[in-house]
Amino acid sequence: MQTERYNVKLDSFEGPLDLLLHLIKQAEVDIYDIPVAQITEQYMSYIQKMQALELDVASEYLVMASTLLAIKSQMLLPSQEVWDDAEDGVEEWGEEDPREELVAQLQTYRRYKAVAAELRENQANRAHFFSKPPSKITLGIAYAEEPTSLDVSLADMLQAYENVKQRLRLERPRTTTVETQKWSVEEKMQMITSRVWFSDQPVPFLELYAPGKVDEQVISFMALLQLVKEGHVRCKQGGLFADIYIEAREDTTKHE
Amino acid sequence: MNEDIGRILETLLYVSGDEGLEAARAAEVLGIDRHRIIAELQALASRFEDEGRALTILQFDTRFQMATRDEFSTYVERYAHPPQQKTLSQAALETLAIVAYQQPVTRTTVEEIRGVNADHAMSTLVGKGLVAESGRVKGAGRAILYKTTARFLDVFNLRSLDDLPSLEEEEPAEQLDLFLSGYDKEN
Amino acid sequence: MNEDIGRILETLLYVSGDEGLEAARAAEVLGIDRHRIIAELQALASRFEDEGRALTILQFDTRFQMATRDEFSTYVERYAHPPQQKTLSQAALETLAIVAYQQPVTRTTVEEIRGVNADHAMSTLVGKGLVAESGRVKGAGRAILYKTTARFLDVFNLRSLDDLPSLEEEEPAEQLDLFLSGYDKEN
Repeated sequence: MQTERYNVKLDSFEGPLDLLLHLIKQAEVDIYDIPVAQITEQYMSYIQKMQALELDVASEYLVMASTLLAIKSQMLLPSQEVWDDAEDGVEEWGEEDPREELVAQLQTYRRYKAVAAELRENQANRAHFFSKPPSKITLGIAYAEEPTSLDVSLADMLQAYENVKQRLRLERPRTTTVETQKWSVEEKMQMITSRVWFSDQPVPFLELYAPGKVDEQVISFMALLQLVKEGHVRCKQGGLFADIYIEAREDTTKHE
Repeated sequence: MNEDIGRILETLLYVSGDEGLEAARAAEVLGIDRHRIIAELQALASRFEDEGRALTILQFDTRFQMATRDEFSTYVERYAHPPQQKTLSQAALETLAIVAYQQPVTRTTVEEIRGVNADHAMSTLVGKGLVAESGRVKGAGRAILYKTTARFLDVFNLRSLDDLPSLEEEEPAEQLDLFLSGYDKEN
Repeated sequence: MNEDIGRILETLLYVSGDEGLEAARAAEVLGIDRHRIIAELQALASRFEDEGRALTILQFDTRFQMATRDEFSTYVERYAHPPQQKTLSQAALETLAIVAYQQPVTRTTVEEIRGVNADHAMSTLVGKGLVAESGRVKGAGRAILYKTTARFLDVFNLRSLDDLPSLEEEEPAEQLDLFLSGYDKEN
């Protein structure tokens, strides 16, 4: 199973939805009843593998990662204790399945993906029909008249040229290096671990966030989850919506 | 007379070749109503089928095109070595599918459905003449709207946009459908 | 079988169009003796006459050509000579702009720049006398080169080609575009 997953070309996905559909299909689970914890874990491991191979992980993948984590945490809450007071400005989700929106998104995308496959087939079939180029027609004397005047301006032509150049510019492969992300999950894990270890008291979760940098925030969150999972740190929360604090676990060795 | 209209249309179809014959243009040439021309061209196309003609007539919306039959494609390929058609990337194809069903549509909508940026895919499609701008959204952003072109129908062998495969939710057989989707393009 | 040979030959005749089908070439494609091919093509030609087909098959020595009939020539000419349009299509304008700035230039170069076929646009421009052939590329392909005409200068009110507005390189704008467009992962 594990090796099978490694065999999949990591950059062959069209985006986070495509990757998710692949994971759901591979896990042979119902799209209407996605085991979020399992799929999220596999999704994260893909992202990490992509990063380990130094593939650019587009921000869309990271945004989806945080969506998955959000759904996962919502599903952990007992459904009886659903918040129905909107006092805190917290969005109510009542009896709704937190997966609903994502499932709808996946279904829509899957439909278009299926249609795209049909279109590809159509294109291949069309290639079996051939037509000749238009015939060259020599016109009789009656038609060899003076050309009539044309109602076009130089501006029209220049605008047309601009359009072509604009199109070319969009099509040309981009060579500019775009800085996608400064941190890898591993680096963040190291950073969080040392921050926590050298602190006498639990570190507020929010302190680990670089304000305003969504990518980095997602990475921080993923790193933290990984640390919790591996048992290096522990999270504490006084109550619902209270700040989360992170502390080192005494029973583990120092993570340098 | 009726017989002659058919023969004239066949002549024009031959002359226009891969450019195809636009019904409106044929209507001008023959001095006959455009709808009548379309009916005559469709009648001619069925006659070609009934008589088992060597050639066939394809319809793309209001444009008709004389073409060889797929059963003889190997001979044509041997004779002419036609250039291989470049296939579209998966990204472009998915973008095209969304434009086809949702048109007119903005790039943002396409991006919401695919979950990824569609900048490059869209400009590829515009560059290949499969998709064209068709105005702008009213209001603040004035985002560009896109629609498919006449050429799109030709390249994907569709008589009209109504010919697009249905986009309905496939119920239990969906996994199988997806798997077999290449084969059941008939309806 | 005999029936199919006829249908394949009709297919090849159609595909070869104005160039015509050389019996020897058809013999290679079908893997059949050349004399047999000539006999089959002649039989096909008489069948076209007997059936009163819209098209006819002409023989020039060992070359056969599908052609329209004299009786419909007025329609063909009317088709080939659309009422003079006073404006140019976007495709024609783009093609004209490329020819104007890059001349002399081949159709292939224009197609590479525009990303779409320029066959029709170029013949429109030649037809309107805005562009003319100006020789051929040296070497293998010997593709036709095109340049603008005196009429082009006249229509656009230019004294000479030097009068064409110069095109500045817009490097800074491009950088900005890149900056704003975000990064796209498609190819």
